[in-house]
Amino acid sequence: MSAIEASAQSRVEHRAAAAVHPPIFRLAGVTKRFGGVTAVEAVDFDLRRGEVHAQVGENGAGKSTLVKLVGGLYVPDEGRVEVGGEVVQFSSPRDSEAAGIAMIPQELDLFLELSAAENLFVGRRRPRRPWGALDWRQMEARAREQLGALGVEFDVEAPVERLSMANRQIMLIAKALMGDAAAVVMDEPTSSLTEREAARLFRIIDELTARGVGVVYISHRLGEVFMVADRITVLRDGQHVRTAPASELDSEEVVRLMVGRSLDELFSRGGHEAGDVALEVRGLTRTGEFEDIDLTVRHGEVVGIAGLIGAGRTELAQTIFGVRAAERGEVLVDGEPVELDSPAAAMEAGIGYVPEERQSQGLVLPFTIAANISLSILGRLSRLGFVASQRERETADGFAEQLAIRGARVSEPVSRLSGGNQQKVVLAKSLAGGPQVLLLDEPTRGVDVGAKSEIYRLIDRLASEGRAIVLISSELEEVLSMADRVLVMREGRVSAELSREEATQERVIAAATGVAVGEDEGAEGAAPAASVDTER
Amino acid sequence: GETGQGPQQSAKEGGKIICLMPKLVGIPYFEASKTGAEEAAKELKVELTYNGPTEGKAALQVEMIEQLIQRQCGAISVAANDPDALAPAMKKAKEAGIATGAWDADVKKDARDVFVNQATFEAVGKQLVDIMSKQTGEKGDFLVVTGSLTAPNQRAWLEEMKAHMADKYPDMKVAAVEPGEENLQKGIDVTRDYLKANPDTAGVFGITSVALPGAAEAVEQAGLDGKVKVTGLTTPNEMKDYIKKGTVEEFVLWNPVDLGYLAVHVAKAQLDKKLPKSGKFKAGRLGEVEVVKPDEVLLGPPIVFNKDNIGEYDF
Amino acid sequence: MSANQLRPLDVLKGVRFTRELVLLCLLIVLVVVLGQMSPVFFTVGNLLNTSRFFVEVGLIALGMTLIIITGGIDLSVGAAMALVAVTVGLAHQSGVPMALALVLGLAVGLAAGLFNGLMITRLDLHPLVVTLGTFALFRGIALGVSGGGAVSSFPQWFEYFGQFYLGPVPGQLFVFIAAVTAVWLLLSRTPFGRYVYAIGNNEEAARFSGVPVRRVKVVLYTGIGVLVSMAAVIYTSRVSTSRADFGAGLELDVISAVVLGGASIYGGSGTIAGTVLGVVIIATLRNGLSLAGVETTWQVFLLGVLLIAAVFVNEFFRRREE
Amino acid sequence: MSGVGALRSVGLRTAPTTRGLRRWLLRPEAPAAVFLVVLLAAFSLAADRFLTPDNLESILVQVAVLGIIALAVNQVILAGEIDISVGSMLGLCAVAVGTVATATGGLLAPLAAGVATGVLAGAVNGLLVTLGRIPSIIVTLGMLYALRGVILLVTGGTWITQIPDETRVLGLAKLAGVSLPVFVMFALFLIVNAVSRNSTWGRDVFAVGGNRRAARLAGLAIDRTRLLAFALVGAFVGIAATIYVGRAGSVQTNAGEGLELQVIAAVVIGGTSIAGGRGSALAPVIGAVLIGVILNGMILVGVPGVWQSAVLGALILLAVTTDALRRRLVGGAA
Ligand SMILES: Nc1ncnc2c1ncn2[C@@H]1O[C@H](COP(=O)(O)OP(=O)(O)OP(=O)(O)O)[C@@H](O)[C@H]1O
Ligand SMILES: Nc1ncnc2c1ncn2[C@@H]1O[C@H](COP(=O)(O)OP(=O)(O)OP(=O)(O)O)[C@@H](O)[C@H]1O
Ligand SMILES: [Mg+2]
Ligand SMILES: [Mg+2]
Repeated sequence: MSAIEASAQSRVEHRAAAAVHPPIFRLAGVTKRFGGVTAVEAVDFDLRRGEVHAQVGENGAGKSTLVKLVGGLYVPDEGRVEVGGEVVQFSSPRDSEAAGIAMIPQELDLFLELSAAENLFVGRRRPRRPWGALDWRQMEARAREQLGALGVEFDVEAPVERLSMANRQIMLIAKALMGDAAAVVMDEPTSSLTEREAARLFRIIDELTARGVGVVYISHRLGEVFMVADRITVLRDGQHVRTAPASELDSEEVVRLMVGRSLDELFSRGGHEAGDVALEVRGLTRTGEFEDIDLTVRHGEVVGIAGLIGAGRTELAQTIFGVRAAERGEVLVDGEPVELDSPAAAMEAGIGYVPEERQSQGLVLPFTIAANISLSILGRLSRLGFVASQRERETADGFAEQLAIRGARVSEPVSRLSGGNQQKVVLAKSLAGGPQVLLLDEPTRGVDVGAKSEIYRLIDRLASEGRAIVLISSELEEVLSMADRVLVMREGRVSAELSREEATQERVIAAATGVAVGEDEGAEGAAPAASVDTER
Repeated sequence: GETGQGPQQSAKEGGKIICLMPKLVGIPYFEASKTGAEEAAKELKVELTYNGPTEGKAALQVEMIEQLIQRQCGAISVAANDPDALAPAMKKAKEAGIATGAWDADVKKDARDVFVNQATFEAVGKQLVDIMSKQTGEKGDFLVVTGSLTAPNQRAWLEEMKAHMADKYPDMKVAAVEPGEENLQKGIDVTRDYLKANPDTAGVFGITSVALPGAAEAVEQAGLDGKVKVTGLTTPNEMKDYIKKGTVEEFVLWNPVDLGYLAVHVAKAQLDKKLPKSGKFKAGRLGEVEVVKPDEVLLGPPIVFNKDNIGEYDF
Repeated sequence: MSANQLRPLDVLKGVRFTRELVLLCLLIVLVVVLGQMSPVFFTVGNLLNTSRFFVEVGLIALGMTLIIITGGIDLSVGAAMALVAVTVGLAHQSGVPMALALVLGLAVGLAAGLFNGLMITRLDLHPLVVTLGTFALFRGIALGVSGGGAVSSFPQWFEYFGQFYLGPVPGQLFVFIAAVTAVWLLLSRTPFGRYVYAIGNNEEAARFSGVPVRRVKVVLYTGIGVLVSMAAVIYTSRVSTSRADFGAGLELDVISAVVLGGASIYGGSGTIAGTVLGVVIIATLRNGLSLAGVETTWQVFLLGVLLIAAVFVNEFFRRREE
Repeated sequence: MSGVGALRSVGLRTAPTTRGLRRWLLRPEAPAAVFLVVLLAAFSLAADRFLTPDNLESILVQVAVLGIIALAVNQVILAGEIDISVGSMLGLCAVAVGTVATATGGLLAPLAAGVATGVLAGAVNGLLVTLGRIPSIIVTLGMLYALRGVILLVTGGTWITQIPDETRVLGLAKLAGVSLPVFVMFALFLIVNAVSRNSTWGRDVFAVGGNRRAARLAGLAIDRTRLLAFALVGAFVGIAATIYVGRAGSVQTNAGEGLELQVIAAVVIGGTSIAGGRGSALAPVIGAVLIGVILNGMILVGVPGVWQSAVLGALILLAVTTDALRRRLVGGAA
């Protein structure tokens, strides 16, 4: 048992008493349709004081839609929203916030040009000086304090665009926690976080619930759900399946409810025979981001890359793929050097990349699913210089079936899909070019269990077909179960290379943080947050 | 405006309408011509269309000429923004049997039957230099502020001025030509900046109706009135203040009201096939005007405006 | 009002109000109204002749549509046109054979576009910023090398480019139709066209997908340079003169037509059909109002109001649909 | 409690000594400011009459109209919109100022008339953009034509001349040795700068322009924010028109033609991103002064009239290239 789980245990107990209070808000028989699609149908949902009420369901089950109804982003087509026993009509997020409901949205919507401090205060009452001017110093101090409470520290005066995804996500969490909300809705708050930051979030949730604040928690990581949740609501295809205390459920049961059938054990990869070297990276450097990276991946091998926020994994992958210009070093595929300055050249050489930011880097949202999948291979799909739409459609249909993309036909805009299904489209796009080397950057971010295990199977299949795979993930479990070999990065350098056998949670964390963690598994007296913060 | 006549009516009477096109509408000079043209039309009982583009662009005039051909004007007379650019369109009008003419600014000779000339380039250029020479003792360096560096008539005046200086006043020299871009503020700014850099400039010529008031204003603002002489071409109303204060002693222009008036008279004579090839031509209240060449009617010598006579004019 | 009388909006139910359809209706209404106002408007001769005046704007608008779809803009087209015209004129004047002069003009237009494209992509500058600079630079060079003077003694055969008729049909209309067809195919049927839309909707994702973003942009700006050259040659021939003030204000005419045609200035959407309709509507309006004897002052005012109104109507229908 | 190790090291990646300079270089207007200094030095060397207090002041006087309008348009651009109707708007306001000035004389009445006309026109822009939901480029392009039409229809093409002297003080007079246009421009800059940094509206402008969707989620009054920006442009154009009339002494019907591109040039050369959300109130002032310095310097150096436009264009391109250079050196977004 990990340290995180231990700290969760104690939380659950002191919250048990809270369950008797009347609900903070209640959704009664709400329905929301988008054109022909019914995203949420006649669902009941409530949140009590001091409890964590988790929502689980497959991609597109309607979780985000449901919480947006209390967040003032959507108005239900049918049914009512009640807050404190009274029916309310929210017409904007502001109304909802005024009613004491704070929201951490699934998509990371920030003001990139503004500083972190300012981001926290946009749309809020800002501290002012006696003569009316804004009190920047106080804003910054309060921002630091708020972020400090979440255990992070960075330049709050610098524009948010200079922050990593993880820090941006923490910003949004901090922002939601700033007010004195009676309820906090968290839509996949940990999707960009490593376990360490996630652990801090759980501690915060603990403090919130202790004060009587209710928390709605949406996540695809069932482990987390069982750690934090008091009650769990399962949604499937927009419909309410079951709400029950967490103690009455277990993972298998939840998965069964989610997918409507029972699922085999979460997929885990067996050992594999690796072939010749497929990808070789030598001395790759971008000063300030990563330095002197050497990396070899063989055909049929899955190499996981673990590390903390800002370790430079994304930058490394993007440099290999040619999106960022390398300062020094070289990349070879099957012994042939690759031109390092264009993704087109990388793709030509047989490298594929699944970016970590699905919406901004992976997809052209107004395009159809088919047009997204074919974007990288249009040349090949063309006849006499014109795009052969028949061939394009067939290719897309093939991938849609293979990856079980659900929610829309391939001739519909990709924006109609739920997050997880969008992720599959991104995967399909990088596979379309038939890459020999595949760089996967957080490939299961925001993906439900079902889809996740499909993706794992896919990775396994691709590897057994002889492709070389680099798997960057913040989910340690994922790296450990999928990778043949694990590289750990810290501050832009490879701090450890571990074989499948050597790679344990403790060793990876130790290498990622630069701190030796006691091998003793019983050391949970120290919560993980504390254990890694002893440095410096 | 009352000049935008009902279309049905004009089409029916086709062949009798006189279409007069200024370089552009919405500036005092051509508004003054319009007054004169309307006066003549009333007198002669002909229908008049007075319309031009809102910006002085040849391309827009070409388009409008072609439309006037479609509208079956009896006579088309244009003040050309570009002598060459308008030629094909005017030839087309000629071929369509329309009486063609130019006024104020000519088109290519073979593209029109007659040109109503207010004053030759040579006469204007000489006059400007002569006025300036009197004030500066026949010597000095001069700045010329133009409207646009590409405008054919301004370029022609400039050439004539330079030629006349070289010819008669060897100590006078055009030291710089700055574009005022038909923008009052810009005219003021370039003049001021230039005078700052070249304080011994003897005088400034402003050779458009925007450039001259701009130059005068700049000289006044720089506190150089009296020291730096100013003259040029423009309509008198804008200049009354500067004449009164003495910033500008004299400047030149023909009477644009009379020019519009004459243009309509000439067009009417063309329609009636009564335009003489030489000698004199009777043009209403203007009396006899001269037909200088077989295809050119001259309004008469330009007017020199000064303290004594400026009060008599209102345009 | 009788009960079974159909309300106009009911009749239209089920019809998808695309931007192009709205514009087409607008064009038809315009033609009918203007036809009422002036009897000569509605003659084949006039309608065909009108086309002579929009071909230059139209050609450039085709290129501008693609550029605007990528989220870019080119403000230097008018200045580049002057530069090409002056090049052709001066080359001819200095004794270069006319055919070679035309090739030179084409090369200069291409180079001007290429310069814009390289500045934008290599230095990562916003197209508006770059082309604001070249807006002044290109015209300045044209003015400087020509000294402001005009060239007008072109050989007889040069007139064919802008003054040729095949029966009643002006020659440049064929050029325009050919260009429209080519650009339409390029935009709607080829990978390149797809790239253009991808860049406009999400440049980063396009880059991550291996779209050669920079190359596409360079091609687009160079391409509009070529279209500008063609327009400059046709125009120079039409008015049989070349001067450095040609094409002043052309950029706004072109952009007006393109945005009226429905291309989003924020990038991502727009069609060739829309742009062609935008070009034709503005030309028709100008022609018709002139023929009806409406003063140019009013025309300017009406053009502005129409621009706003057309987009407003379109928005109205779009929102109704949602 | 200390932060995550890796995060801390991010801070350490830049040497502490360069931090202040780096910070400053990251400011949007830094490249233009650097280029301005270079240009000032170059012109001073090339023309000995350039670097005199008198000449420098007159440059500022000359760019006052441009600078004041650019200050307001900068807010519109920051809010993610654009206004290209300012040229015609200036013409219309000048007509209003001139008409009232010749009728009543005095300064306040014409100024009020100019500002009221401007605010009205700006509000029409703003309402069409916010309520009409028409893209601002189309609204203001339409208004560029429509307002020019209105000017011609109202004036019938005649100039307004003989503006009384008391109306012209805003263009001509000096206060404590400083010309009023300069004074007004800097006063307005200080106000806009303070508002931009220290008021809710000022900050909302950045948020609305930076990320419209997030602004909506944060419950910002997006429409009101933009409407105010458009109205501000009107008000500033009204003030600028009064200065314009004061300096010119009469009102031409084509006053302000082509100004819109100059204004946008001033804003973007100064360093405000045309895409919105990124920039500062100082940017338009620096941009306007840069343009003024180029125009003035060229004449003092003696660049022939026909080559001035080419030199202006080349220098503008050089100025924006400085920004590209900065990005190479210290990073930051385009
Ligand atoms: N704005 C929208 N327009 C059209 N359809 C939508 C829209 N938002 C959501 N949907 C559809 O509603 C359904 C529910 O989507 P929702 O985002 O609520 O799923 P989710 O459970 O949050 O999924 P995920 O776990 O992938 O985030 C999906 O089928 C989705 O395609
Ligand atoms: N000067 C800086 N100021 C602030 N942040 C910086 C700076 N330089 C780099 N960073 C941040 O550090 C991060 C580098 O790490 P990167 O995002 O590649 O890490 P990663 O291991 O992929 O982590 P993640 O899991 O967040 O993707 C960058 O994303 C960037 O936001
Ligand atoms: Mg969701
Ligand atoms: Mg990453």
